[in-house]
Formats: sequence, structure tokens, C-alpha cells
Amino acid sequence: MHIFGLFITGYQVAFVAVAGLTVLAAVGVVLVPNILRAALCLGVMLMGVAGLYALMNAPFLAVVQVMIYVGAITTMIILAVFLSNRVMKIGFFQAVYNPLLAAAAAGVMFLFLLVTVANSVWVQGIVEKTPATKDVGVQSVATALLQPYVFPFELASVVLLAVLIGAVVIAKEDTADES
Amino acid sequence: MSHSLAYGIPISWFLTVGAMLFCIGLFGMMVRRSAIGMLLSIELMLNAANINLVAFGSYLKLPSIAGQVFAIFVITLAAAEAAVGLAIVINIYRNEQHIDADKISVMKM
Amino acid sequence: MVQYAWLIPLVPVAAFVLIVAFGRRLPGQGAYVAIAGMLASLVMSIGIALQWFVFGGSNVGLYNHSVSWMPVGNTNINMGFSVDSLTAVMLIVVTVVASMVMIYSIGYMHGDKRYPRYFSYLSLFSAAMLALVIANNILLMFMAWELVGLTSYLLIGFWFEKPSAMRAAKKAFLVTRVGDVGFMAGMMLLFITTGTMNLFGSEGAFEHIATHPSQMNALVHVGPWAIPLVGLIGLLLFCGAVGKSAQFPLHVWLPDAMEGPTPVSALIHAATMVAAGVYLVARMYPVYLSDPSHIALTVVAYVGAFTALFAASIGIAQNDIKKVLAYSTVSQLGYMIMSLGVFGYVAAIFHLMTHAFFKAQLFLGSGSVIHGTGTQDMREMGGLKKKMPVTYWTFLISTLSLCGIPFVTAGGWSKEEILTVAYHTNPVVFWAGVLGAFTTSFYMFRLVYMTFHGEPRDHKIHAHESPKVMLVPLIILAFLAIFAGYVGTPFHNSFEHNMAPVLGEQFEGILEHNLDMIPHGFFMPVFLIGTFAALLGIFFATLIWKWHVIKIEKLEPAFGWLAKIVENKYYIDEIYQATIIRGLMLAAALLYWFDKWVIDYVIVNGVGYMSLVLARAWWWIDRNIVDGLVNLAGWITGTLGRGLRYVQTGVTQQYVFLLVVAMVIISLVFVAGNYSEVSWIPPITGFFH
Amino acid sequence: MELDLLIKLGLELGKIVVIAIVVLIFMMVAVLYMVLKLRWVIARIQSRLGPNRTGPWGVLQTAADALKLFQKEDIIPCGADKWLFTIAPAIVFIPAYLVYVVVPFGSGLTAQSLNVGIIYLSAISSISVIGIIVAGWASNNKWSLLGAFRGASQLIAYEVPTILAMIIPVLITGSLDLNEIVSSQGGGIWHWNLFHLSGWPMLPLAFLMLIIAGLAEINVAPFDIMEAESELVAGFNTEYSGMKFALFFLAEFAESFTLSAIVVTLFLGGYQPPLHILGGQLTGLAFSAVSLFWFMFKCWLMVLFIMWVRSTLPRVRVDQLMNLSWKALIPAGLVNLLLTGAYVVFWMPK
Repeated sequence: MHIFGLFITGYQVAFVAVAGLTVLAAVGVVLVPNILRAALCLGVMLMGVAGLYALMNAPFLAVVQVMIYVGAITTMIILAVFLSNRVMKIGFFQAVYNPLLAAAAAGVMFLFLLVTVANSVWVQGIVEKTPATKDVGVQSVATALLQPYVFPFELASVVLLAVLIGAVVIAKEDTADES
Repeated sequence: MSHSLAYGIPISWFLTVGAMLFCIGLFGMMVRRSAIGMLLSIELMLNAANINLVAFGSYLKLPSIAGQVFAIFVITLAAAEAAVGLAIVINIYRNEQHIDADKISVMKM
Repeated sequence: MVQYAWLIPLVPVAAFVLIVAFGRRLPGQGAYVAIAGMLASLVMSIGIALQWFVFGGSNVGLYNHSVSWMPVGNTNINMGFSVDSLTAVMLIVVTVVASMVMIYSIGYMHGDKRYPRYFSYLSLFSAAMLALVIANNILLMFMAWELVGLTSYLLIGFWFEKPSAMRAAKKAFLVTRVGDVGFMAGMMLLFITTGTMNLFGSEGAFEHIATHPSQMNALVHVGPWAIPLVGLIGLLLFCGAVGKSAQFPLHVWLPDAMEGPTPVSALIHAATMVAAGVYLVARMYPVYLSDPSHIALTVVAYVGAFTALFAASIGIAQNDIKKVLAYSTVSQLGYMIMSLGVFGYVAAIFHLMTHAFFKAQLFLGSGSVIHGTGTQDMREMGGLKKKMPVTYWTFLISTLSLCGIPFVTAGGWSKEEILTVAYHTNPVVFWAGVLGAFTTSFYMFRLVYMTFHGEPRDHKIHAHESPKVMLVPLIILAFLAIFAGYVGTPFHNSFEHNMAPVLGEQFEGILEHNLDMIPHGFFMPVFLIGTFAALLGIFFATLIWKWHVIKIEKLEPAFGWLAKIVENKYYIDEIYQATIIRGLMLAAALLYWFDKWVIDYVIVNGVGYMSLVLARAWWWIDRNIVDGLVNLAGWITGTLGRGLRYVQTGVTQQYVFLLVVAMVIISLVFVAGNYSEVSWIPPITGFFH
Repeated sequence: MELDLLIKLGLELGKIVVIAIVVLIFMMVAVLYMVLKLRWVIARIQSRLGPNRTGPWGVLQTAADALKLFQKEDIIPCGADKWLFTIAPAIVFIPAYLVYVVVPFGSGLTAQSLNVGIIYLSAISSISVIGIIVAGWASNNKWSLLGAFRGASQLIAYEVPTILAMIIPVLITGSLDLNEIVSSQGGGIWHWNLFHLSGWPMLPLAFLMLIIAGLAEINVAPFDIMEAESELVAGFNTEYSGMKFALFFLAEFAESFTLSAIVVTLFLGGYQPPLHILGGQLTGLAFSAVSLFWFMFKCWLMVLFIMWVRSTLPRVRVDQLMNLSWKALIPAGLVNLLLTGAYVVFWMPK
């Protein structure tokens, strides 16, 4: 429908809502003084990103995002916050760096990115207005993972194994002095 | 229903959101004092990159699964990074009773 | 039957998994499981060998089967197995020796505290070795190759409480790794050139090599040399073989590897794993043959010949019974490599097979001796013939086989075949081989006499015969050390008949072209020379250590320096004493005199005096000029440091900030460079189009 | 033209809202009845009478309880993190509610059928752990915090075997869509995954694993260590009262029903009737109605089973709970997955 002369679809409304929530939560992540609340903001922001994935025709990725990021990583971060309890009192205004300076730098960076995005002439092959309509389901992701990308896939599994062992070793409490 | 979900949304919108998240993450990296806070900011930036990957993947005329696959790898590595990072944070906290990234100066404890 | 050949390596894998999972709870603490698995593999291998050699399966040539393994990008890497005569021979060798060693180990390792682990390692090793020989794909081969190296490491260091064992294990692992780098490089080069990891079939590397001669013979400049591409691949692959088969200069790990349990030495460091290098060269033989300049083959031949002689000469000087056998192994591997280098493809494989049997027997026999006496030092043994009759006679049979006594032993046939080929292709290699044969029988009989004959030298040792479970493998292997040779006699060489087609028609043609001057059948001159050399060695050994008939001391005035050497019981030590050490002492005395009078008195003191004078002068310069410079440098560094300290804070946040600023600046420069193309105000309406 | 679109949009939104409200009401009623039933069942098992005074046979007892709960004062303890304390019940409740989006209540009776249904289920239900942790921490009470810690480790530990068990029927069916999994089990009781023994005998193992791990995931009786009242007062929700407590309570019972629904869907034929003549021959709306009946019937049996378990078995210790997951369920699940994968790839009739 047209509002103020602009053509607006329901999906655009949905996008604005989701993206607004995401960005708002992201701002919360960096500005909320209490680190536990910041972590919760991260959870909201990750849900928002999952919503954006869903809008981009990637339902599998959206669900994976929720499962791994929200279900696992955020939980892990919150647990880590608990285990290092005292840090929660440290707030934003004890920031190491002059926040205004940092904001200026990040803002200029954002401006550049915005200019680049707005002025990009997309190469042929990119549909600009709307995602292409091929349904990319779970099966195609699986095929892609196990055929052309099998090598990085295996590599990722090795990395995960190494991380599993490494994290246990690092976080393990040193029991006495093993000579 | 899902195939026309994003009807009318240009790719630049997604890219702009990505850019926003990225810059917010950068800002967080600069102002956050605790190591966990910095980790949160890194997650922000990783997600920003993921949004771009998926956007380009699904806005191709011949949609490519590569964008999603790469996003999955990024998520995997983010999980790995978070696990190791948090393990280190906990270890540091146990030894020094703080996790201020700017005060950590000893590599060996 | 042959389509189930992939089960052969899998059965030991299953045994390995079972032993790892259940360990001591299994029958015989895991030993019976390992042996059962190995015997199953043995039966299957015998089936394959029968099909190939008896029922004319070699007419089939090659059975090759692949399944898709890793689709990486556009390349599809397959995984599979192939069976041909070479594989069949290797399968038989590995399974026979492995099952004998496992049975023997029940007795030898009895009571060891890591008994199940030992058998799990043995199973894993056998599995890897079988996978290595059955693989039809160089990547799979490489993986098995590395796995074999790993188990070798684990088994050498099996008694890791001994520091020497741990060191030996590390040494073996690292030294072979040097060769493996070459192997890997060769593998990659082969893959890049041919675009496939497969070896056989119409898509395989060998077919590619045969059909693209110009690409393969393109010259590659390596340093000052120009080598054909295929020759370079061959040389790189040969590096792997040099490491694994302990050829000069990477032979150093094998004698140290004797720190492992003796059955392990028999299985891994005598019969199978060290032969893997030979197998590799044989498997990749088309690569070597297709190089018309034969650069790689020449290198192979000379490295092998040198190692054969060199190691044999060291073998004379050893007093540790296992060390003698170790050097003998190096020497014999040198024979095989040498034979491959002079187109003796069939002869090398033949010798590999016979050597595996008799050398495994020798090691197990030495293990029996060690088990019975509790020492490895030959000088403490002696007179064991009566106390350990079975060990003695089986050991003697294998020794004769190793010496190459013709007609009655397996080693005789294979060694003669190698010498025949060498005789017609490369006289230098031939005479090296003959000299090696002489030395071999010399030191082997020295070993036999010192260990088994004469009177016991150390009366504290109460030797006893080993239990039956150890003797049975000895007898079976001794039996093979005699009869395994009859498949390849020059009168009716069915071995050659079956083995030659392995290479495929084209490469077989090249091979035959290079060998066409060799007469088929029995060749008298080589037979005479070889036999004479061996007998001469035995004869000398007998004179010295058995009969003591030559009262060498009395002949000393007549025979001069030779008598002096021979009269001594510790033959090589005396040579070392007389030549190297005494020479060194003399040189040392000379140098001492020179040192004292010329260097010390004239030069050093003179220089000292001069220095004193100069030093005074330098002192002044030092104090005033150099120190000033140093202080200046210090001051500059300090000042710079004070300045840079503000950048290098260790504050991550600041690094990020600087990173962002740098990115902004770079973007600015970039945008300024493209000023005209960029409109500075983002067209918000453009977001809607 | 534009008005048309607007109306369409409104209708679409309206439909969503109506479905959401219907599901919410269903959830509330079901929970009320479940609580009542639970008290009856436990009473019967313990040879008591249970509630029988309020209303006929005591049916109004839980309604009265709920009414009391809503009237109670909403206490926020001193020193608590107010903001987190307030949103924690919502974080727990909303996922428990969102899960119902994909549950096929009957033929054609799914709010939104997703082709990633199973992953959606486990993803959404993994969110609630955050709520539990936050609730425990925000209460500023050590029993709550201990309960939250226990809850976090328990939920993380049992997430893995749950997924491993759910994957098995997915592999057999070849689809992540719950509707497809159900429709592949049509044709009688012997086609249900649990009883489909001639097909693949490892399915009952997965069924058993799903029930055990699922009971731990929803923290009911033998595995309710995070609110073990004899050790931790009431665990993570010690400090909660009134409406907020009601939300936790609601979520907990809703999850019981969800577990039943998942088990029924994956292994017990979903909404398919046990015999063809008991409704299989129907089509359209009639079949929807019949299938809804069968689904609810099976779910109810499962819920009774869960009640039976939670009122019979004693609570396990924390270390036993962890050992059961990491040392028994997960290895068994991995082996099962491997074998099933091999079966699907090599032997399963296509």
C-alpha cells in the first residue's frame, strides 16, 4: 500500500520491526552497564538476527542460530558471568577509552559503510529488490556441507574437538601442584 | 509462503543492518572494559558479517547455498571461540579476581 | 573371493577395537583375539594367493575397486583397494609373519604389565600394514604409511620406563618423518601433474603417465640439475622409502629401534614395515620406468648398493645380538633397493618375501636366546647349542638362508637372482653385492659361533630352552626359510611369471627392454661367484671363531698385518683400535706438541704481547668514542621507547580504536581517489527504488 | 485495491492472533486439568483421596488455587535485580508457548508447519534455560542460585541426548517436518515408529532415551533436582510468588504436555488412529476431528505415564543425573545414531 507516497509491503514493516529490535538490542549489548543484562540483550539481538535470516529465506539457518547462539553460546556466557561474579559491578562509565572518541570512530566507519552500500552498483546476477525465490531447505544445506564443502566441514569438526579438549584443560581447576 | 517472505525488501536494507551491528560491535570493543563484554561485542560483529553473507547468498539470481554454509561455519567457529574465550576468562578470574582486559599483563600464572 | 579383500585389514582393526575396549577381560587378555583376527586375515590372504598364483588369477592382472570418498570441489577422491600379484605376495608375507610373531609373543611377553596393550598395538600395526599394501590410492597409502609409523613409534617405546626406549622411539619417528616429507611432496606433485590420487585403471595416475610422455618428461630445474618431472616424482617418493626402509643416510633409526620388544623387531623392523619402502618403490615402479633417463633408478641403485655394503661392514663390529641383525636388515634392504635400481623388479620382491621369512625367524630366534639367557650381549653367551637345540637349528637354517647358500635355502635363490640382474646391468652394483654377500656370511657366522658354539663364557647365566609357544613359530618360519624359495628358481620361475604382469603391458615392455640381455634360466658365472663369496665368508668365520686352528699368533711374522687382525677375537674393534683410535692418539700427540710449542709459545704468547700493546690503545678509543656511541644508541632507543610507549599499551581496546582509525583513513584515501564517482549524500530514497 | 490488501493483511493478522489465543486458552485449561489430575493420581498412588471438596468431586480445586495465586501479593525481594526478576518468568514461559506452533494436533491442525520442525522444537525449548538461570540469579538468594546452576547443567546435559533420540525417527522418515513424520506412520499401530520393529529395531531404544532425557529436560520428578524441595527449598523459583510464580508453574506443566506431544508425534503415530477402521478411512474435516481425538488421547496417556513416573520414583542425586547423561545416554545415543545412519544409507528399502 502507499503511505505518504511510498509503496510499503507487509514484509517491509516486519523487517523494520525486526531490524529495529535487533539494533536496539545491539546498542543495549554495548551500553548496558550490568554485564548480565548485556548478555541478555545479546540473546535478544541474536533472536533478531534469526528473524532476519527467516526474512531472507533461510529458515534452517534461523533455527540453527537460535539453537546454537541463543541456546548454547548465550547460556555459556551467562554462566561465565556467574562464575566471575564480581565483574558485574563494572559499568560502562568506567570505560577504558573515551567513549565519545570511540563513538566518533565507529560512527565514521558506519558512514563509510553506508555510503558504500547506498552507492553500490550490484554486479549482474544480484537481484536487488527481493530475494530470489528458490526454496533452500535443509537438504540443500546438507548436500552443500557434505559435497563441495566437505573439507572445511571436517576441519570445523577437528576445530571443535580441539576446542572441546582445550576448553576443558584451560578451565579445569588446578588440583594442587602436579610436579 | 516462505518463498516470497522478503518481497519488497532491497538488499541494501540488510546490508545496512549488518553495517550498523558491525559498528556497534566495534564501539563495544573500544569501550567495554571486561573481557566478557569484549566477547559480546565480537559476537555482534560476527553476526553482522553473517547477515551480509546470507544476504548475498539469497539475493543472487541463482540463489547460492554458499552464503548459508559459510554462515554455519561462522556460527561453529563462534561457538568454539566463545568456549575457549570463556574458559580463559574463568581461568583469569580464578587467578586474578578480575577480568579487565587492560589489566591483564602476565601471560603465565 | 577377491572382492572381499578389503576385509583383510578390517579384521585386525576389529581386533584392535575389541582389545582397546575390553582389554584384560578378553580370552588370553586379548592375545587370542588378536591372533584369531590375524589368522582370519591369513586364511583370506592364502585364499587370494591361491587364486592368483595357483588358479591362474594373475591372468586377470589387477582387481581394482573404488568407492567415492571425498568430493572436494571438482575433484573426486576415491578410496578403494586393488589386488594383484604384488599385493598378494605382500599380504601373505605380512599375515604369515604377523601371526607367527603374535603366537610367539604369548610366550615372550608373558607377564608383562601392559600385555593387552601390546597386542592391540600389534593388531593396529598389522591392519595398517595390510591397508598399505591393499590400497589402490596414494593418499590412502600415505595414511596407512603414517599409521604404520605411528604404531612403530608406540611399539619401540613400548617399555617407555626405559629412557633409551623412549629416545629410540622418538628418533625412529623423527628420522622416518624426514623421509615422509619427501613422500608427501612426491604425492602432491603426482597429484598436481596427473590430477588423480588413484593409481590404477583408465583414470589412474599410471595410465596418465603412460599416455602423456611429453608432459611427464618435461625438465624441471632443481638447483644445478635438470630432472624430468617424472624422475623428480620418483626421487621424492624414494625419499619416503629411504626413511622407512632405513637406507643410507636415514638408516640411523633402525639399530636403535631394537629397544622395542624383540617380536616387534621381528615383525616391524625386519619383515614388514621396513620392507614398506621397497614395496612403495615397487608399487610406483611405472613412475620410475617411464623416465627415459633413469635418473631416479640410478640414485635408487647406488643408494641401495652403498647401504648394503656399508651396513654389512658395521654389522661385523657389533656385539649386541639384535644390533647385528639390525645392521643385517639394513644391508638386506639395501639389496632389495639396489635390485629395484637395476631393473631387478621381480628379484627385489622375491628377496623381500624370502628375507621377511628368514629375518623374522632370526629375530625371533635371537628373542628366544635373549629370553633364555637374559642378556643381549654375545660376549656373555656361547655354548647355547646344547641347551637350546631347537632355537639353534632353526637359527642356523635361517642364517644359511641369509648367507644365500644355493639350492637348499630360500635366500640362495633370491640373492642369486638379484646378482644375476646386477651382473648384466651394472657391474659396480654387482661387485658391491658380491662383497656384501661375503661380509654377510662372515658376520652371520661370527654371530652363530659366538652365540651357540664353544663354551659358555658367563657361568652365571643358566640358559634354558623357550616354551613351545615360542618354538612353533620358529620352526614354521625356518621351514619357510627353506621352502619359500622354490617358487622362484631359475629353472622354473613361476614367481616371475606371475609377478611381471603387475606393471601392465606397457611398463612391462619397458622393463623387458631394459633386461633383454639377461639369459633366462640358470646362469653359471654369477652362481659360482655368489656361492664362492658366501662360502668364503663362512670359511673365514669358521677359521676364526670355531676352529681356532690358525694359531694366528705364530703366523704373525709371516702374514704381517693380516695375521695381526685375524688373531684377535674382537676383530673389528681391534681394527678400530689399531687404525682409527691409535691414529687419533698419534695425531693427538702430534697436535699436542704443535699446540704447546708452536701455537702456545710462538703464536699465542706473541699475540698476547701484541694484544697487550694494542689493548692499551683500544682502551682509550673504547672509553671515549665507542662508549659515547653506545650511550647515544641507548639514548635514542630510550627516547623512541618513551614515545612509542603510548602506542604499545597492551590495552586491546586501544588497538581496536587504532585499527578503526586506520580503516577510516584508508577508506578516506580510497574515496578521495574516486571522488567523482561517489555522491556524498546517501540517496535515502534509493533504498526504496 | 489498497483497501483489499489492508483487509487481507488484517485477516491474516487476525488469524494469527486467534490461533495464538486458542492455543493459549487450550494450554491454560490443559494445565489446570493436568494439575487436578496429577493431584488425584498421586493421591490414588499414595492411597489418599486427594482434592474432593471444592465443587463436584473437587474439580474446582485447581481453579480456586489459581484464583488464589492471582490475588497474592507480588513480592520482589530486597536486593534482587528487579528488571531481570520480572522478565525471567516470561523468558521461561514464552518458549514453552511458542513450541506449540509446530505441533500437529491433528490432520491439518498445525498452527504453522515448518520444514525444520524438529530443530525448531529443540531450538525454542533451549531458550527457557536462560530464563531459569536469570530467575535464579536475580532472586539474590543462594538456594535460587544453586537451583539455577543445577538447572543449567542439567538442561545442557540432557539437551544432547534429547536431540540424539529425536534424530532417529527423523533419519528413518527422511524429513524434519513433524507433519510428514506423522503421515509416514499411517496405516495402523504396526506402522508407528515404536512398534515398527521389522523395519529398524533400534527405534525403541531411541524412544526410551527420549522419555528419560525428556523427563530430565522438563525437570519432573526423578530428575527435579533444580527445585528439590528437601535440599533447595524450591530451587530457582523460591522467591517467586503470585502471577510470576504462576507463569513458571504454567510453563512447567505445559512442557510436560509438550514432551508427551513430541513422544506421541515421533514414536506413537501422532494423530494417526491405531487401526484403520477407527477413523483412517475418513477424509477432510471429519478426519481432522477424529485425528485430534486420537492425538489428545495418546497425549493424555503419555501425561498419565509421566505422572505415574513422577509419583513413584525417588529423586536421583546430582552426580547420578550427570553420569546418566554423559556416560550412558550420550554414548548410547551416538552409537544408535551411527547404526541408524548406516541402516538408512545401506539397507533401508527406498
